[in-house]
Amino acid sequence: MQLSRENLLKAYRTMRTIRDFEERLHVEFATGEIPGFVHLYAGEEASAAGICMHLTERDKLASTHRGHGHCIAKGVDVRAMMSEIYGKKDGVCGGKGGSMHIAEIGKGMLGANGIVGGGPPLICGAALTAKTLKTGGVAIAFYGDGASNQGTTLESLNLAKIWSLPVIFVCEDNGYAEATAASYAVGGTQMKRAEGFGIPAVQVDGHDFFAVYEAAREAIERARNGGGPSMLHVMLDRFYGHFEGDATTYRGTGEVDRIRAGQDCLRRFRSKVTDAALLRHEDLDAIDRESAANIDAAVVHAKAAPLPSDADLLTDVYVSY
Amino acid sequence: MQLSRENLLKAYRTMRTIRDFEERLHVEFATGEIPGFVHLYAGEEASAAGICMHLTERDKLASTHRGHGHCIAKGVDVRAMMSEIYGKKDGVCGGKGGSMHIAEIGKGMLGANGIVGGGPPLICGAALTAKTLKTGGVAIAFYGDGASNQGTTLESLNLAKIWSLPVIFVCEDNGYAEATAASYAVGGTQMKRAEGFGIPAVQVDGHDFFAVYEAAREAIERARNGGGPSMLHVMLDRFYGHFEGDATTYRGTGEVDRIRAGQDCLRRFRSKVTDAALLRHEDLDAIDRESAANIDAAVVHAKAAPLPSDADLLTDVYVSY
Amino acid sequence: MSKKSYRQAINEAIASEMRRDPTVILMGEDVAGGAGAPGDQDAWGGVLGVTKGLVTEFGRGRVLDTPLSESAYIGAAAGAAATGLRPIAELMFIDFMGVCFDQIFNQAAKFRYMFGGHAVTPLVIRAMYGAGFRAASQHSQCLYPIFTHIPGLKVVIPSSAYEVKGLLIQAIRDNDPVIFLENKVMYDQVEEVPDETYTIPFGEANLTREGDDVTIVAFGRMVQIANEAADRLAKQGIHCNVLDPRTTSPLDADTILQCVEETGRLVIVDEASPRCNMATDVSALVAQEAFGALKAPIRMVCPPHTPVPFAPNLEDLFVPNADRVEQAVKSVMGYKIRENA
Amino acid sequence: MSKKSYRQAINEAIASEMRRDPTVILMGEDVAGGAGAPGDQDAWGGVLGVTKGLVTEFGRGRVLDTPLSESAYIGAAAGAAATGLRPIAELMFIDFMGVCFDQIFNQAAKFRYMFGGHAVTPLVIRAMYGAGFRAASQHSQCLYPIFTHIPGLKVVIPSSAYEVKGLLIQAIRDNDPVIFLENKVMYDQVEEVPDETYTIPFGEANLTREGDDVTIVAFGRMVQIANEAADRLAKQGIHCNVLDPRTTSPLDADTILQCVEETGRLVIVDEASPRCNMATDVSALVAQEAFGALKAPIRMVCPPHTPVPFAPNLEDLFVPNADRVEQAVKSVMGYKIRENA
Ligand SMILES: Cc1ncc(C[n+]2csc(CCOP(=O)(O)OP(=O)(O)O)c2C)c(N)n1
Ligand SMILES: Cc1ncc(C[n+]2csc(CCOP(=O)(O)OP(=O)(O)O)c2C)c(N)n1
Ligand SMILES: [Mg+2]
Ligand SMILES: [Mg+2]
Repeated sequence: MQLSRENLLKAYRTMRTIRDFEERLHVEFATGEIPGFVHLYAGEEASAAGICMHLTERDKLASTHRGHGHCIAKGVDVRAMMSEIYGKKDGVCGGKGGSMHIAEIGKGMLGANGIVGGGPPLICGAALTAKTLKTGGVAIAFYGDGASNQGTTLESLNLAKIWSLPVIFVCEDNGYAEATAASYAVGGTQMKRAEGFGIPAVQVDGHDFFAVYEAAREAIERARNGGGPSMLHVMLDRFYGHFEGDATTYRGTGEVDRIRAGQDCLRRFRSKVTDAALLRHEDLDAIDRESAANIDAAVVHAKAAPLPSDADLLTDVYVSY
Repeated sequence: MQLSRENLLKAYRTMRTIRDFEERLHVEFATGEIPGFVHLYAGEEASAAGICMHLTERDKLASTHRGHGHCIAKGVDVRAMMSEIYGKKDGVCGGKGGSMHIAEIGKGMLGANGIVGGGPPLICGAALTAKTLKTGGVAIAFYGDGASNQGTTLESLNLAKIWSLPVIFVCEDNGYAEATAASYAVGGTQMKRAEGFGIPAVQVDGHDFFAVYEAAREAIERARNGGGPSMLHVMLDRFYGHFEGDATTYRGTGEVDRIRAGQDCLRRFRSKVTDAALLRHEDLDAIDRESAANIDAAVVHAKAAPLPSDADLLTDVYVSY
Repeated sequence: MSKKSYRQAINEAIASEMRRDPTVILMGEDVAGGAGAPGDQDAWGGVLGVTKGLVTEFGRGRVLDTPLSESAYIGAAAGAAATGLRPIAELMFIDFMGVCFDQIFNQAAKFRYMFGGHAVTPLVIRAMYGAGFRAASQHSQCLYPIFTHIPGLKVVIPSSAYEVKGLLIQAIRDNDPVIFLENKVMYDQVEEVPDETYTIPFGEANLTREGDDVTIVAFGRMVQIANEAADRLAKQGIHCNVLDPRTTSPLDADTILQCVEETGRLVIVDEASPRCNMATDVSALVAQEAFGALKAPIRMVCPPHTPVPFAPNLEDLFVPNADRVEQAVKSVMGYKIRENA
Repeated sequence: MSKKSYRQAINEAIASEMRRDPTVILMGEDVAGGAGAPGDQDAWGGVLGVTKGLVTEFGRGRVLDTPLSESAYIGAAAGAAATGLRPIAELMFIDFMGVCFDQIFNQAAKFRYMFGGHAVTPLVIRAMYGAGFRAASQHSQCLYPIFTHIPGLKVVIPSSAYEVKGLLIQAIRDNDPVIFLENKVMYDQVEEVPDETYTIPFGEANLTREGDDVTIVAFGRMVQIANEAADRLAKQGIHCNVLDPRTTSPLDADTILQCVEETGRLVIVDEASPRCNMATDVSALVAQEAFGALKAPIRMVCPPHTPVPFAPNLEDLFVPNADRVEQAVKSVMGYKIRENA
């Protein structure tokens, strides 16, 4: 645990912001005011935070349909995200993308993705750019246990290996693809799959920020030093349904309660850092208040923000046509 | 080596027929009379023969662009194949398919395939039919080292595993995908990839009919008994170019000569069975003569056979429309 | 006969065919409610609940949850179809075709021709299509022009709950690969749907409104838009034929041409992207085969050449609506033929 | 200026752009001649030798052999394009798009729109298209109507060696994803091609023959067929405009409409499958926008709605030829307008 006080605060702030963002969306979605599909990342914050702590803007990230956490951890502005989710003109994508397509290329956030398995090929390309132009950057592909069965993902493992690309494949395994259990749908194991392509892999407890942070450090260092791709198999849980509106009756009785009680990455972070006297409860409480206010302001803003104008329908299809 | 004399003769006849078929095509293609792309299987005969010896018509097979050997081993008529390759009306597909699309569904030969990796998903379906209708059949997917990197193939490994389908994945590894070496393009190993999906696998010398035969027996038995999929990683070599017309300058100096001299599956079969006094040279010579005559007749026939009629252009698109 | 939703009508069609024919099987992501999960079995029925209850009735042997591997399972459905089963494979959103298109267009669609007529591939691929669900660029496309373009495929776009039941039963009994597209905005629409089994043949257009002035050809949900426009126009004294071709492949060219011969004016309403779509397909058919009957330009009402936007106001602007159809009809009614033509 | 083959013209275009701009890279199966093989390096240059020599000049860092994983490498090309490179990815046969279409149409094509205009994706996907090579159903398709249907893609179909060089350089410099389709039958065709670098803008049709009677719009290799027919017809006193749109997206609608305004008659020659193809697209454009000028039905010369057959005689029957174009032109010339129209 070699994080500075500043970095510990940053890590907590990131996770707390994600949590608040998602819990608030859960509430707001129920009012019917948010259009479209929304997939919440709550419960999985330690993965996004633990990995993205190591990144700067030269590093690239490809996300999934469950992308809010990755966006926030990669530095996308929360207000611009909220506006986007409400379909507003000042959203980070001008309201044209929505929750499933939040991106901010300038920040190295290459996009949430509505296609499961869509990200890994793209991130191989980002890594190829880094390698070709010698930027020193690495590229992270987040994908789920479900996405680990998609051919695009599997091909990418091989491509990254044989081209020795600076990619870190992060399999966020929350045990479900929609309602289907990973125990049913995933033959073999993620670790052995990585081995199948000659890629080093570690399994890590995704409820533990520090475990993720450490494993990521090693994989990212390897990639930056020309050691090629790695896989992190991150075991974690989602607190909410697959998407908002999912009654989650396929989950076990009390499953989510048990997870929330025992495996909440925020609580575990808090007790770890306060037990070790690295931070005080007050430090964290202050962040809690700050985050709550932030999210609140983002929602107020997003609701009031203007929609795109009619003319926006036709712009941004091509650079020139 | 528990093969009856009859089966030994059959095995040799199959391999010899494939070899003669391919060597003759090599010659005929050079005359310019054969249209389209032709990919020769010469050198790899022990794989098709060793596996298909275990099959009957209830068993299904999906092949590749390099499909002649699989077709012959699965019992497709050589004359109908030759006519097909010449684009003639009495070809097994009426002249509409050609070398890359030879199929005979009634014999369980579900088709050569112009799309690399096209076969494995299809064969999962054939296996599902066998399982659902309890036919007792198994399903074989042949694919190359190149195809082992195609997402369709990798997904199929997983699907077959989690549905416990009676599939045998046969990776025919001749070291090249077109001009690109497997040593460059395949990350990890085929064996470990199988393990990655929880599938048992064995590597086998594809120049040795008996090795293939034995490994296939075990895998097919497992599948027939409800034990699910297996992989055979068959190491072998092609004698000719990727397709006819390929100058094969990417291959090492003397590479093919060395293979032909030391690794010819037909010669190895011959010496094994004659050394062990299971068959006499005369037995095999008789088959050689019979095969040569057969192929000769097939070519003579194909050249003289009529083309499809103009009306055939428009038939067979739909069952009804 | 009773009131049923589009969703129920689909569910009923599948259930009745699965009862009738033991070789009919169903596969897709979560169609069996989420295999391996510790909670309720049959919890889902596909992402929008369409197949709920089927695994309970038919069991996991015939209703199969798949991994997230569209190439493998759509291909498996094709392979199963070619070897004796009649699979219904759910692709969820038709937008996902991009990860498995090869198995559809190079494999299933071409088996019969490539293999000289010796293959029969009774495969149904069901998927949701269309905009209006706030589902953004990757979950809102139509894409039926792409499937229509491919010889060997049949393409069905049912326009109501009654239609969807009869067409789906037909699709399951059909011996060719069928792309069956359900409009996701319509699942909760309710109308009278017979309880018993019935089929609606492919390639026979349905005349949903009759009139002498203008022929409107519309596809899927656009039939409803067209009917709305036609009803409004009728009150203004302009009377339209509204034709629902039901299937884009085969297309009922005869009925379309016959209607245009009668009205001399044609408007086509297509929710698909405007280039090389069904509007262009029907227009070109008519401009070649019934040119002499035409009294006015053929007008197409389509979305713009853009991805589907997320923002609700932009999406509403994107999808053709009754106003635009009404305007198009009026514009062809107002057209004056040039002297020298 | 010197005589060059279509193949050489492509090679030159790539080489000159790679020299000019270090961010241009090339990837595809065997484009670098077969990596890892023990024999000659640079042995192949793609399956038909088009990129031979490039790895020798530019090295394996910029000319990359790929594994047989089209989704991964086409997607990687898109991702590289969005992050600062200008990749040219070779898909070999356009028929293989089915294993990687998602990365093209849902990813690369939509980045810019979905991301609110903040993405730039300068990606070129090169592939062979077309029939006549005896390559059968899975290696002979055109498929450009499918790409044309997708907003966000540009689609180029060069009709000669001169055209291919200028259009490919333009494509490499373009900042949007471009599908660049090379007719495999044309690689050995030779004509005068300048040694220096030049570009041909997208969306500007080329008038290859001039005449007052009929406008023929043709695509790719069909431009040659159309010219052949036009030359024959000229000798018979029928004079045709032949238009090569060069790009199907963007399409030069203005020039097409202008030509039809002049001639009043239109024949379209499209080698793609006949449903929802470019012939229907252009026909519908004209029937909507230049109806008043039309003196005759718009005739389309296309293959039948079947996969591409293998047998040479069937394939020759399948592909449109000059005879069929000639007949179509004559039929529109012979058309008499009905009294009551
Ligand atoms: C290609 C494709 N197939 C199916 C879907 C529908 N879908 C969206 S999310 C999802 C489950 C993804 O599971 P996983 O990868 O484990 O991610 P999680 O939702 O658990 O974060 C599915 C099936 C899709 N968006 N894209
Ligand atoms: C999807 C797809 N990509 C590329 C090709 C072109 N192609 C045909 S065969 C081949 C190499 C196949 O290599 P391998 O699987 O090892 O089989 P082998 O030819 O060695 O028998 C390639 C790249 C194709 N037919 N389909
Ligand atoms: Mg998951
Ligand atoms: Mg090989």
